[in-house]
Amino acid sequence: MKLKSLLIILIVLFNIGTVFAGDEPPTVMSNSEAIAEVQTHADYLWTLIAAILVFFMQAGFALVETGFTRAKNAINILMKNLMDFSIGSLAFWAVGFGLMFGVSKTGWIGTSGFFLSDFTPGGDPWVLVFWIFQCVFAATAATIVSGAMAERTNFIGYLCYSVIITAVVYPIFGSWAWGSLFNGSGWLEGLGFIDFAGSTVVHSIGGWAALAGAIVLGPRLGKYGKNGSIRPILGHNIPLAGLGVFILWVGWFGFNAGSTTAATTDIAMIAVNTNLAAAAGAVLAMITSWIKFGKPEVGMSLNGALAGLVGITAGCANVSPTSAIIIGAVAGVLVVLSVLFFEKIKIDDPVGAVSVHGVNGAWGTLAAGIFNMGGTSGSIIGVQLLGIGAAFVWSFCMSFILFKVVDKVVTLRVSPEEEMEGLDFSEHGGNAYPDFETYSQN
Amino acid sequence: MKLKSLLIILIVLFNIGTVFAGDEPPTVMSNSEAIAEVQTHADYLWTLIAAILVFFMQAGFALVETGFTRAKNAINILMKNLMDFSIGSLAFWAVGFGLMFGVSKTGWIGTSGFFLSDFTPGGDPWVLVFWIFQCVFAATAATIVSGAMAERTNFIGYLCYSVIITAVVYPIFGSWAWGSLFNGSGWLEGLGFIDFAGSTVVHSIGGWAALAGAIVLGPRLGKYGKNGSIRPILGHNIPLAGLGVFILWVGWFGFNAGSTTAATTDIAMIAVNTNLAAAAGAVLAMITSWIKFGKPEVGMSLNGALAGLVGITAGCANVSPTSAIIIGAVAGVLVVLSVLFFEKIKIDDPVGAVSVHGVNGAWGTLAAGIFNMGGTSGSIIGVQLLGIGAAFVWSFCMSFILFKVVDKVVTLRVSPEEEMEGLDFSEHGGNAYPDFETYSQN
Amino acid sequence: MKLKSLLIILIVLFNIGTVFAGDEPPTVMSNSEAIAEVQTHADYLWTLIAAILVFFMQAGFALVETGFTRAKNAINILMKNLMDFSIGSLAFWAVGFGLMFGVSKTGWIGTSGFFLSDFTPGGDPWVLVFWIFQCVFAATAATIVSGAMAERTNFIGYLCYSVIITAVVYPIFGSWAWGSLFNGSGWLEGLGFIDFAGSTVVHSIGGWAALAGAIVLGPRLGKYGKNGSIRPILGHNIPLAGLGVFILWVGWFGFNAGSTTAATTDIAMIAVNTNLAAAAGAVLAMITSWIKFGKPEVGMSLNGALAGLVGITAGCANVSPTSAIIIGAVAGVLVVLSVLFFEKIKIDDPVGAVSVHGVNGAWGTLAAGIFNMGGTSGSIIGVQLLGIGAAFVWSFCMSFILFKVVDKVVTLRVSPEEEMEGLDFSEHGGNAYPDFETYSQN
Amino acid sequence: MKKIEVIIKPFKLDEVKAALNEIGVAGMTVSEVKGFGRQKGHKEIYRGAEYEVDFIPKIKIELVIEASRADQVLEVISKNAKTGKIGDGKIFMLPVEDAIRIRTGERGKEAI
Amino acid sequence: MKKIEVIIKPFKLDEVKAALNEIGVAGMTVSEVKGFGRQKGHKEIYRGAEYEVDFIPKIKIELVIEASRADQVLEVISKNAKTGKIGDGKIFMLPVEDAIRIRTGERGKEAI
Amino acid sequence: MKKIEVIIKPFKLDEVKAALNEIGVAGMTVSEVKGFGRQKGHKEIYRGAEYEVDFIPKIKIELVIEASRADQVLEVISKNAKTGKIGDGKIFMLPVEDAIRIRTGERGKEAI
Ligand SMILES: Nc1ncnc2c1ncn2[C@@H]1O[C@H](COP(=O)(O)OP(=O)(O)O)[C@@H](O)[C@H]1O
Ligand SMILES: Nc1ncnc2c1ncn2[C@@H]1O[C@H](COP(=O)(O)OP(=O)(O)O)[C@@H](O)[C@H]1O
Ligand SMILES: Nc1ncnc2c1ncn2[C@@H]1O[C@H](COP(=O)(O)OP(=O)(O)O)[C@@H](O)[C@H]1O
Repeated sequence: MKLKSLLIILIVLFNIGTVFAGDEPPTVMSNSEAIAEVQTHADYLWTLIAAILVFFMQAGFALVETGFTRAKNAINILMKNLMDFSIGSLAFWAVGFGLMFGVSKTGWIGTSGFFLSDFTPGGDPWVLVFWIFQCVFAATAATIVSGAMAERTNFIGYLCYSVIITAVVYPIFGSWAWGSLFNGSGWLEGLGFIDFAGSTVVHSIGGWAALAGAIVLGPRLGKYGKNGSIRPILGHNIPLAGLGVFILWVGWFGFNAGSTTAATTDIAMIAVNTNLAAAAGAVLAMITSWIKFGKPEVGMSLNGALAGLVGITAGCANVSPTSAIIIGAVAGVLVVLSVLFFEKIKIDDPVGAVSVHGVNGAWGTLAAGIFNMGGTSGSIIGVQLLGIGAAFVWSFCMSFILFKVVDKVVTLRVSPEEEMEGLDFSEHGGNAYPDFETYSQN
Repeated sequence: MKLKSLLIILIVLFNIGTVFAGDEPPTVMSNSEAIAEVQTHADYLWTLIAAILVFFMQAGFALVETGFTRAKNAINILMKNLMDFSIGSLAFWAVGFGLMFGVSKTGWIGTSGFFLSDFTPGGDPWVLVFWIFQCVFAATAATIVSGAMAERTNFIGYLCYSVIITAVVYPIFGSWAWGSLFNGSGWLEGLGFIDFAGSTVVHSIGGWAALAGAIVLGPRLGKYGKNGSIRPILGHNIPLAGLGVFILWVGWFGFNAGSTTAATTDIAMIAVNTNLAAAAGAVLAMITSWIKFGKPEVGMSLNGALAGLVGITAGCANVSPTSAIIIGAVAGVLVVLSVLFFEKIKIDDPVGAVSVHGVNGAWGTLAAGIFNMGGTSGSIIGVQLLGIGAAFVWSFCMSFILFKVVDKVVTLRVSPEEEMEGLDFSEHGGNAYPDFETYSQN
Repeated sequence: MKLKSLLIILIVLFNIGTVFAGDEPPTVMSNSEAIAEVQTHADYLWTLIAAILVFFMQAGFALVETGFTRAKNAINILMKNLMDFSIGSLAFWAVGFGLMFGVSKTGWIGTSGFFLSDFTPGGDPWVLVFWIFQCVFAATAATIVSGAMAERTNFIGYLCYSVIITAVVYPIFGSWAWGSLFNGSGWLEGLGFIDFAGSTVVHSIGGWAALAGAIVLGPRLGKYGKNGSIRPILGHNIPLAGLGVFILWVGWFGFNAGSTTAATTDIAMIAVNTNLAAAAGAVLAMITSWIKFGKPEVGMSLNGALAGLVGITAGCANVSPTSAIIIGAVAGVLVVLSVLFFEKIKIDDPVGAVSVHGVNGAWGTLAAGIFNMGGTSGSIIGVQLLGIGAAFVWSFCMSFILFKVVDKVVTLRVSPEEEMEGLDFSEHGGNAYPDFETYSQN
Repeated sequence: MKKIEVIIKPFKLDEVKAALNEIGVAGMTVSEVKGFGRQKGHKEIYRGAEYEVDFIPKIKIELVIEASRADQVLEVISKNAKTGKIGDGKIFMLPVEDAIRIRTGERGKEAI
Repeated sequence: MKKIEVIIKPFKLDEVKAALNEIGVAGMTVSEVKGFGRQKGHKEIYRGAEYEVDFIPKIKIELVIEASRADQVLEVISKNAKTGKIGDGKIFMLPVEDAIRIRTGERGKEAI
Repeated sequence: MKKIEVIIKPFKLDEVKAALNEIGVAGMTVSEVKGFGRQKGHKEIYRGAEYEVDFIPKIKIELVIEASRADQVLEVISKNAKTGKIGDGKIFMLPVEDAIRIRTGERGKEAI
């Protein structure tokens, strides 16, 4: 009897062999393993696809920055965007990833996994797909800075800084908040800090570094009149800037929904929140500009969409769609006021990077606490504020010092003659639009 | 004996526990559930990725419309494209989705699910990923209109219309044809109407609204000479228009193949059909323009690709690849003849939106019946024609009335002076290309 | 007893029925099949998504080529890129796919599967998703050629050639190296030739055809002074070229990681290698240009990224990330030297297609042998060299003959007057930038 | 011979050109210029800063004619370039001492 | 009446314009030109080939004034366009025989 | 002093410039213009409507020289700008009353 019933089971189980030709017949256990494997494949897929989308944001940043600055600096902007990603990738491979996700005894810094040493040929490649997703994030933080420092920064000075932010400044803060996503464990995440996709970790870190850069550099020639009046320096190609914003919006779906690094149903709400916040940000920024200037201004509207995206980044996975609209709407208003504020206090940020990424990164992080679907509390808000403050202090101070050092060593700003002629010629010997008749503002 | 055999089964089944450490050991049943779950994850992935691709089409539309119009209206086009998506997203969230996919007792209109109320935190997020896919579709219908109304429409008038098409006009028709994809049930789908991805539901609806808009507005100043002669108004940036078409083609893979809203093997044929129809459309439009004008014209060739894409949208899942080539080829010829026809009868459609989306949407819907792989019949064709007609009547009439009302309330067209100066300045106080020497045609 | 134990099994197994409502209850066997099915769905997803990414590269090529040439030829470049893809898709559908992947008795040419005849409605659609992935690859090989032949080629002559490369030249070589991916079996793959994603099969084939085209055409008017001095002809829109490179980089993730045509964990290392090689290529090309010209030149830096990408294409799945960096770095140096070399020997390749795709395709194929993670050997290197040589001989000779024939039949080069006026006008009766004041270099 | 330099509103070019052609003046050279004068520019906004675009786009027509035709030409231009609104532009007449048609080497009246 | 043609460095335009306005000269016509002269261009690189961009972007101002104001205008322009470095540019004065304001038909001094 | 205004075909600029440099004339000002004349434009197509582009892109060279050099300069330009085909362009000579080099304040012949 025993034998017979066993036989039956075996027949039932072994008969399935056709699917895996030549392999062992499947069992409940092998099936279960196979299911996990397929899920793993889906996780890899989604993480890689999201990383590709985030990589695409590099093109978006390049276009927004190019479009919002003058024709005579277009090549320079492009080179900065190409190189902060390229050198940054290598820096993050060699150093950054280890500092951010390596084993961290203190919670303050990672100490292993440099040069992708966590991967051995033939071993588990998860570290690789995780690395590429994190690498494009690191590059995002770096590239934010280039916008605020546009049109006057020495190329080699920029490269120096760019390596350091990707290799050190961003990863160390990252290890505090996100280290445990891999081998690390950060003090800030230990406190329950909520920053799902990086309003603070990526955007504020980039934004405050941008602020330091803009301050150390000073405003572009001609930005302020003799009497201190603000003189606009117009972006030279608004359609490119607009395309850049659409591309960033596309990429942000990967940025936020990809931060699951897993193919789960959570991506649905994250994507909806991302979209609604961006939409609300664009609309409210347009309305704000309409009220303030009498006409719906395109630069502000575009920045409003980005502000909404930055704002929802922290809380995209833990706030409701309705809250996402509110968060985006506030971001849209905030970005306009913030741009005007920085203009007024004579900090010249050609593309509004500080307002979009710094200020709205902070707002988004706070909002993730306030609108938490699971309820909020003083302590949640407190930890969010602590994270926001830590990011400001760390990024602004480190960057400020670094820019000062770079300035001493290789000089940070080009000469006035070079600035007047344009960085395309002075830094790269090139001309972005040789077939077009172009003017030079200022 | 009984006990022993049970034991054996249990041993076999329980032994698999290693995969889900700490969890219950897998069973055939839990495996089956897990499989369904992984498939669900894949469905979410694909639906979201497709939605992202369709979102990217917004950039494509913005570029095509910008490229095919004059430099002095580039900011305006961009703002219209940014805002019809942004405001449209909010309108579709609040109202449109409910009208389209809510419970529909009569088959004529949905009545539930406003403000995404079908989603409760912690509940099944399917509605969310479905919503975002449908939201980018709604925005596509809306954005089609902006091209036909380019270069002369009052911005605020456009915004008003744009909200209404996304909130009301598109969703109500959508509920007739697609309501049952969620909670609704439409009268048209009940009859067996075939429109897999929206040749009619999205493109014709948008195209006929565009026709109404172009008629109510009248042609641009200078479009027709005193003697009624047609005077070309040249698009100012053909490379941007070309990029736009490539982006639209990219996005259309999401549009058509994503309309499965499931990760199935069906996506293969849909994608192949989409690509072949677009290719055939481009080639045939080029040849047609070559024959008619003596040279292969770029504007027509680009529109030909789009016409092929619109044409295959309805039948992409139920016609063979060979049929797809035929459908695309006819669309390529049709779009050239249609553009010339509308020019001749003095309906000024700067980008050819009516011909691409309206006319070829109708053709594609008819073709989906004619080339149906399962065979065709008089009744299939009849229902297709009914759907085509219903879309024309509904969209054209509703839009015509709406444009007239908007015209009364906020005026629909800018003044001749504003039109001459360009909408970038008059509506937005801006200049898209301040570093370039630009002319103003007309 | 027997009955009872059977009953128990049945109860255990049948109880799971809830998942597939109304279906048979799951069994271990049905589960196993279901798992394979979900994996298949994931494979389709990834293959299609990768194909979409590769399709997007068409936009990248169009932009790079447009940006690196003169304003007066922008429409022409666009038309060539649109049409080599469109006509190419149809040619690959009718002929190319069969020659490449059809049954091949000799290992030299495929002989079945023309007109997608491997697909029958209702049958297994794998051939379709495989086809679309291969179709966008074929188009890539074709489109490479247009860059090297830019600004002086007769449009109809280009179209003729373009059809033949996609229908015959590329597929036949492809059948030697990749035929066994479907129904074929090539002699070269039989020897163990490593070219995972096509450094040789796609890029060198395209690059050497480009070389033949540039030689047959001769340099552009004004490219060389009377005394033989090299005169630069500047690309007219560097931001567009830069955007093109970013888009190509995006698409290349699909190109390389998608060549698994399966959702596996292998995609992780492939993507990391792709990214690191591109980054290293850009950085080293920049440094090389800096050393050689005194300034970091943008054209070379952009080409460096592409060279890195071409270089890693063959070995992306069988070299380590560290090797990928080395491969990319060498490619970055190589591309600069190669561009200068071809300029010097008076082969005028406006965008550097020969250096990027031909030379670095060869380098990448060699490197895939040298840096093979599983170890290398004289015979591995030998086979790689054989493949490299075969590609050169086949593609260069075939293309050279073809261009000569086309030249005889429809003429390959426009008249000097047409070249001076620009191909946009002479070939297409158009003007890419009518609202801008443009100059005409030369 | 006289050189006539005309500054007009851009959208008047076609009309002026047609009218000149009618009286047999077919040769002229045209360029885009920026005009400053009584007609004021307009305010634009860029990211919150308002600024005055103080120039007005204008078209400059240069044509050299026989002295004897000057009056007729001036009249035709005046009439056809006029809208009556501020900013219509100016006509200036300068003396020309010699003219050459490069193609033929003809000089003086023959050259124009 | 005299026509004054001025070639200056682009960034001097605002200053010169303001100074002219101050002395009551508000009408002028401005265009972008390329200058060749003592001031040398610079070398650029494109894909490894170095080339000389030998022209320098300059601004041309044209204004017609009453003969009596010529000296003052010349002086004001000279002063405000000057940097003292090579390439500052030139002023040329040409005779003008007639002027018409298109809007009103006024001629001569009244027209400018 | 004389002002020489030359309208030529764009691709002739390099040749003319080089020839002028050879005879010691290095200063000149160049701009892009649109020419109308005997040489006819061409037809283009845009979405099915054919239209005439009736202007031809031309280059205008302006240079002021001492009166004594006029003949030589005219000859050199004529020779080097000539293709013999229609549309080669024109040379006009106008009187100049004064010239100033802004940098130094030099006047007259010294200034050019
Ligand atoms: N004195 C001048 N010299 C040269 N050009 C002038 C002069 N005055 C006016 N212009 C040109 O004529 C255009 C029209 O002059 P404006 O004073 O605005 O109006 P109106 O012609 O009606 O008097 C100006 O934009 C400018 O280009
Ligand atoms: N003979 C000339 N005729 C016309 N324009 C001239 C002449 N010489 C110089 N220019 C213009 O004046 C500009 C400045 O002249 P340049 O010789 O470089 O310096 P400077 O004015 O200091 O002598 C030139 O770029 C050119 O536009
Ligand atoms: N009367 C004129 N006044 C000013 N410019 C003229 C005049 N006639 C011709 N031109 C300019 O000279 C160019 C060449 O003239 P065109 O009549 O075409 O040929 P050609 O010089 O061979 O007679 C024209 O394009 C125009 O720019």
